[in-house]
Amino acid sequence: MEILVILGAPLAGAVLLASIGEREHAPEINVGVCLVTFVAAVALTVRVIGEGPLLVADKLFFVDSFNVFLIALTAFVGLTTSIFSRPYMRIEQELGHLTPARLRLYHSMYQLFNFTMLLALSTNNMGLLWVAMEAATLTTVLLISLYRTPASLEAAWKYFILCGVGIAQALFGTILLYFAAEKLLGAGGNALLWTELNNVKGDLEPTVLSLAFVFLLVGYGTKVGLVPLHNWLPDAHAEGPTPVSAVLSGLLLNVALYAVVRCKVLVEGSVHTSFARSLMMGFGLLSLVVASLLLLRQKDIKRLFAYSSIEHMGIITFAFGMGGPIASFAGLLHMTVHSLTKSAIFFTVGHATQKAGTQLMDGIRGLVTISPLIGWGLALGTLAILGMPPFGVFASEFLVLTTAIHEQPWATPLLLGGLAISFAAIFSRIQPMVFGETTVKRLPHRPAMIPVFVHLGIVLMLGLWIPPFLADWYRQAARLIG
Amino acid sequence: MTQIPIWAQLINLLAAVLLLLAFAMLAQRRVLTLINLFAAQGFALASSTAIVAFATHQPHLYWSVGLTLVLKVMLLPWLLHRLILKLDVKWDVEGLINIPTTMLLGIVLVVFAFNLALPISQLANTVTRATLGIAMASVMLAFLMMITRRKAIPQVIGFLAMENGLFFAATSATYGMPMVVELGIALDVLVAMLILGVFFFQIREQFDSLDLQHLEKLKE
Amino acid sequence: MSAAGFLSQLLQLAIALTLAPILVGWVNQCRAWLSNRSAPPLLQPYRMIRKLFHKDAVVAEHASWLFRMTPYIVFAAMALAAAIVPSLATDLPFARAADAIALVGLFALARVFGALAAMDIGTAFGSMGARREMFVGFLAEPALLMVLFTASLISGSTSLPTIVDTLAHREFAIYPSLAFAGVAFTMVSLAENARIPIDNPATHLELTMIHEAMLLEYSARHLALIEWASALKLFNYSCIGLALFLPFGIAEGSADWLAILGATPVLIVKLAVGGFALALIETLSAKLRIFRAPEFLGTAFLLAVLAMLVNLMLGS
Amino acid sequence: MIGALPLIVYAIVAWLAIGVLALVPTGGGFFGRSLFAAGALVGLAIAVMALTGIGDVPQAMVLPLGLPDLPFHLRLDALSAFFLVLLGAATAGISVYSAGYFHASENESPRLLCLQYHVFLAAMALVLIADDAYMFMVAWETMALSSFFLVTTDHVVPEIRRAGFLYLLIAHVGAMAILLCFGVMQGGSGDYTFGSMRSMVLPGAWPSIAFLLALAGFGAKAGLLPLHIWLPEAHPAAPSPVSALLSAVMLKTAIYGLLRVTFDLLNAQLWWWGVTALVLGLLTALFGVIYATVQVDMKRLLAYSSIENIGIIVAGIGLTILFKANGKILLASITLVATLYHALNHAFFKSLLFLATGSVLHSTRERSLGKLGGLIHRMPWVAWAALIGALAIAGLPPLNGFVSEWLLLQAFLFTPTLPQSFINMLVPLAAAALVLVAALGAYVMVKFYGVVFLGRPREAQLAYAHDAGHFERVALAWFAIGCVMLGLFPGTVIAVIDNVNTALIGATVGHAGDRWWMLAPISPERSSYSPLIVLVVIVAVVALTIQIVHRTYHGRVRSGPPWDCGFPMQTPRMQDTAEGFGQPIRQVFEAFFRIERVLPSPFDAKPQYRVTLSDHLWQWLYLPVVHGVEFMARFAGRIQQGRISIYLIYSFVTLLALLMFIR
Repeated sequence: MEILVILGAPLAGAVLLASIGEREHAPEINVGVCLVTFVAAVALTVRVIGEGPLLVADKLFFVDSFNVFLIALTAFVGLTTSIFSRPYMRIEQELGHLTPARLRLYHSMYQLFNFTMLLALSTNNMGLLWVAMEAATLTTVLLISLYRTPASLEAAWKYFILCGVGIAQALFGTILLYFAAEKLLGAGGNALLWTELNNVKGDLEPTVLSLAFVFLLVGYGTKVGLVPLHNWLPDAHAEGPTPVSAVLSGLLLNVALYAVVRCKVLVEGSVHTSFARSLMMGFGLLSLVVASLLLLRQKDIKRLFAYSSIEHMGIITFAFGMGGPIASFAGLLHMTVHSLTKSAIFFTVGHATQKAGTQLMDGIRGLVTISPLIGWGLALGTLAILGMPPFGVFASEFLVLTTAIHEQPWATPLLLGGLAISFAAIFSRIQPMVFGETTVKRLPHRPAMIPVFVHLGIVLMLGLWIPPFLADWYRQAARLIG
Repeated sequence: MTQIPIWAQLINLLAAVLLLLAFAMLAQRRVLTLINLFAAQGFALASSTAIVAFATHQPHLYWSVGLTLVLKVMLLPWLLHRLILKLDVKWDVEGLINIPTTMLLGIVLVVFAFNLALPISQLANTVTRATLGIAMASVMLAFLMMITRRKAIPQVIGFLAMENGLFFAATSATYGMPMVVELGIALDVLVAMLILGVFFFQIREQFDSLDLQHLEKLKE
Repeated sequence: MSAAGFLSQLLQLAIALTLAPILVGWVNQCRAWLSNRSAPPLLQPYRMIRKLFHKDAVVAEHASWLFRMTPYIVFAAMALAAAIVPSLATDLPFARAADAIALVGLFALARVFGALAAMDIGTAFGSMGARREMFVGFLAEPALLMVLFTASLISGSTSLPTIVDTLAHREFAIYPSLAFAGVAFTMVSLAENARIPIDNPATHLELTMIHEAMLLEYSARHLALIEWASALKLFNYSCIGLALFLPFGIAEGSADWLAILGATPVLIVKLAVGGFALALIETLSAKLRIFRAPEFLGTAFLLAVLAMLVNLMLGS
Repeated sequence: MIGALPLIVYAIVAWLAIGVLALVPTGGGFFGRSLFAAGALVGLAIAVMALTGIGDVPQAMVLPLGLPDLPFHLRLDALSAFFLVLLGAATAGISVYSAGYFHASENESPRLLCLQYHVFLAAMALVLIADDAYMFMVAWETMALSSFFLVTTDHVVPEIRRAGFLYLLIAHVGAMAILLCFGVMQGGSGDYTFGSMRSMVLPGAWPSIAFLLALAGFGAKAGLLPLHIWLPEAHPAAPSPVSALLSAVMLKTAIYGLLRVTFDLLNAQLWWWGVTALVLGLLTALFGVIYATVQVDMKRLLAYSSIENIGIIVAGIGLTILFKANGKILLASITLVATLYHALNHAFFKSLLFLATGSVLHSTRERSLGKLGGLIHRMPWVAWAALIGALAIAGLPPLNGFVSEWLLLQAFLFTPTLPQSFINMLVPLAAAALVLVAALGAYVMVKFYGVVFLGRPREAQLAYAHDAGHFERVALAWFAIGCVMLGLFPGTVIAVIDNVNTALIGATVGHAGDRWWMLAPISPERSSYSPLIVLVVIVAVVALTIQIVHRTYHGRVRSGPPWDCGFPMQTPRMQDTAEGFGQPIRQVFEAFFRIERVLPSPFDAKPQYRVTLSDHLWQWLYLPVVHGVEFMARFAGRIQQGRISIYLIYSFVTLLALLMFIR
């Protein structure tokens, strides 16, 4: 059972690393566990390619075209991040930012975090989804406050309270969902199973469902980082260790958005108005525009890219909100490429900040002179995330924009303005960091740039050629999302 | 209107108590009393869950009752008490907005929540459907409480009170969620509390205070 | 291209080359008369050219080949223009090589080479002259083209022979637009040929000279060629003006020898009248400051555009 | 028989391969040089293949790349082929030049540059053969990106980085406008191939929206007012061969795009589109040329001159639309020929001039016109080539610049046959503006050539200037000969361009291409121009005159100091500077500039006079936008002020608002 391995490996790894995580070879174990998870995810992927959607363990787990690629993606980015974090955390330790005990906490929590995300993605139970999301919040709170600096504590506290409150709303939404479903499916376990809900979604009570959707959207939307619920996000990204920023941006936001979309499918099936769509489009646009404006005011590089994540989540939410085969396809593609690109960027940013000794962008200059790999990695990653072809982000933005002008012409000026402003904001800051006179120094450890270029390579490939099976999944999922 | 069974009336009574307690918490200035009120709210919650379990013959809800009792009535208040003693923070709770205004806002929220829940309650096939509005109201009141509190501990108590409201919705309005979900939720709450406990110490260590004013550095 | 046509072409060219210095002499004579001076002989320009050809050339040390080649190029351009402008006959072989627009281009070519050569020496006056010449040129050129456009709108063609055919050999008609165009053309011609009120060919006062400043470094045969080219330019402009506004008497076709021979005296008479008019204008007006030139030429440009608009409005 | 299109695709792949090969680490410059030379050969091959294929029926291809339902479609029709010829011919020369140029520049890594350079070339070629929106946009943005890297080759200089940023920003915004234009044209069908767009009939105002989006998007790339602002910054910042590529080829891809959208993808044109483009184009041209006259940096001067030429081309497109929309097919085709001809010419003479400035820059390390002079003696090759380029760009017969301007003026003269009477009034003014632009263009070139190459050296170290190397000479000669040939044989060139007419307008210019030695678009009676005769006669007269003069009289020449009205103590600094030469124009067109003057007082020990000219549009358009966005950003920043209660209020209010919303 691949699912068992996928979920068991990180859980076991968490326990193992909790006991021995401060040892010399703990990073390698961390990588190893992630590798096992990834291999299992690949096996699962192969199986889903061959056999179609899976329902296992008394319908508790469900793998269809929508989440299989997210599972694979999560396992993959989890793996690459663990590879990246090996030298990164070692340097952090040598710089005296971390004690061995903290490192142990880090490794253990990293695995646990992976576990919660994979659980959230693979479960069929909307209640369990919520549990996993909350657990993901809790593990990341510990990861964000890893440095125990005032700023990191502040960030973790805000993260905890805001996401805690947010996710509580999601629980209320889930309860309402159950409240509506129980009438049709009876009390007990079935009434929260997504597959069952999906079967009867046409008969679910629309008023309850729309109410539930509001709570779910506010709840999970907080985790997605939708404006104005986003306030925790930049702090958390900026103050936690960089590998955590990478997985937060690259994975957790996706998982939360996944939850929103699952809910949206049910609500759409029940409520036959465009209300869910309008809400998502509104939130998406607001996120895009506000995030792009805030991008202009950033001084810290990790905050900068945190806002960029908000912006991209806005685009994806807008795309799903717009709906239709092309826009949903684009949204799914954008989820994939954003997660790969953004994590790659955080990898390079991590190395760059270590070299420069500061996260302030004014302190990082001319990377390409001293370390061409990091410099070019950052430059290419930035260009990719800004939607420059031939990277995959462009492909999805292309589809979103071209669909939007026809479907929602009113939204295009906002989209255009948001994208243009964020382009100007990000690029004007990254350019002198990558090029020009240098300020950074050399460090003893070689940076782990392979993950970066592997990610960017995949993103590049997705811009030029999407494997047929992936395209099939996207299509099926897009049909599902509507 | 048909006569509803006595157990349902009991639950409605407990719901009213819950709402009352929520108001009391909103108005309370002292931390220790706040904790006690929270414990009382937990007890009301546990009682109502027990009644539902008894009346609808759902044995798994007893687990829930037990968890609530252990966690929310005993463990958490105890932990919070210890925490306050250890951290020596028995100060009065300073609100951002004064109490009468808060109460007024609370009333408005309750009206709003009732209005919102009313059409939905009509659809339910549970007898205790009216409690949904109360649950929603107490969630919102807890939210309001979190907003108005300036210190860390009352804010967390607000968070827990919100959880209470949610639980109440889950058990009373829907006769309990599936077991696995309930367990997971309980686990999460527990872990959350542990983490928060650790957090309080860290925050105090760093800032010499649990005043949230220190946590306003990260902007834009 | 028939042999006869080719011969008439050569004939026209030869007449132009011969008449051009005489025209300059005639204008100078008229000017002298009008200002009560005793006049130089009619053939004075010829004497001058001959004298210059016999002198030793002095070329500045850092002059490049461009400086030496320019007199020849300018002269060639003007000669070609003289071959193209229908002064005696319309259907000449070279006329097809350049229509009105190309003719303006040809003048521009000469101007640019002149300016470049002036800059080549690297003296203060040289570059000043070049700058001013180009300055006047950029204002005059559009005005000239507008005038030509007006005429070509009437005839539906930019080919000068066709224009002449239309205007001269068809039924007589009054073209109000041509009146505007005529005034504009006169003004442009004054500017282009370095005449008062834009420039004064007789002065070497450094602050006022334009055309002469460009020629300061030329001597002997180079200067002779340039002077001759200038005379040709005046001749060409006169002939264009005559072709546009007094097109009568120009021979139709190129094979008719008699007609061409008959057209020559007509041309001379017309040139004499035109030259006198030029001298009259020059005597009656005062030299403008260089920065008044845009106003003057702007007026010309405006008139030309007006002519075109009038033509469009009235259809004639 | 394998068609031209696959061969061209192979050639593009070859370019990419050359770029990748450049990354192979080797010592010595030979490798780099041969790579650039190989790139030149590929360019030449593309030009030849496109030229042979220009008259064929359109060929199409589908690559197994791209989006799942949208593989990369390629198509070669006459329009693509024409621009490929332009691209190939210009690239061939520029690549040869690069082989010499980049060898000599030592400070940068030429390997990376070689990669970027060839990716840039490949992207431009792909833009020209793309047949679906996605492929087009990918190639388009890749082109922008690779050229951005080329522009910022010398990235240590902050101004160059700033220029690059501005360039990429405007390019990106423009690209999004183009993207939206495609979005409009796909009409909700979800089919992004150009084939589908061709057959799509858009309802209501959509075609106009598409056209305006295209005009904005391609205009941003071409440097059309008011989006020209990047151009004078980016072109001087780049290394000279890259400036040449940008100006000569990349700007033309924008023209290509505009033509493709307007005439091919949109199936009907409205006359007011034409008026818009015409007015915009002429304003741009006037703006560009006026600014060019006052520049003091030779590459900036050329950049502004590019703006001018692009303006002329766009005006030509506007006129074509006007004719086509009114059903004057023949006139439309003449105008289009003029437009395309001018694009081709511009590619040649602007490459030539940029490359010449590159050689000057290389040998003198000086870009400022005020510090050059007299280079005709030290750099005869470059001076010769530049003279031809300058005369050509100044629009003088018998060179190529004149041909296209002549044709365009002819087209203007035919306008009065249009039904919209106010246009009949407008067009004479437009023609006048065009002539004014052409005349000012000559002014600019006299300034450029005169100050750089003629006169006496203004700085002492210019005495050490050396002439261009072999590769550079070959390139300069290639373009110079091109300028002459394009000028001398307009009939032949038009016969080639006419294929595009058939494809886009559906008519040919008829007899214009009949006589290879003469140009007569409608009939010789109506208008005619024969550059060959002009040249032959001029050369003959010159030769004859020299012969006669030397035969008849003695040819003694003495050399002496310049006379200059007898003024003593002539120094090179007494020549006109670049500012001085532009001063009359500055005075006449004062309203066009934002002028800051610093005048010395009579008592200054070291008097200084300084004039700074800048663009009004910065003040009027760009800064307000920037300030507006900054204001909004400040406002947005205030939302996020750090207090957790406030954040909770946001969540709460959001929740309540949504709950009210669904009630």
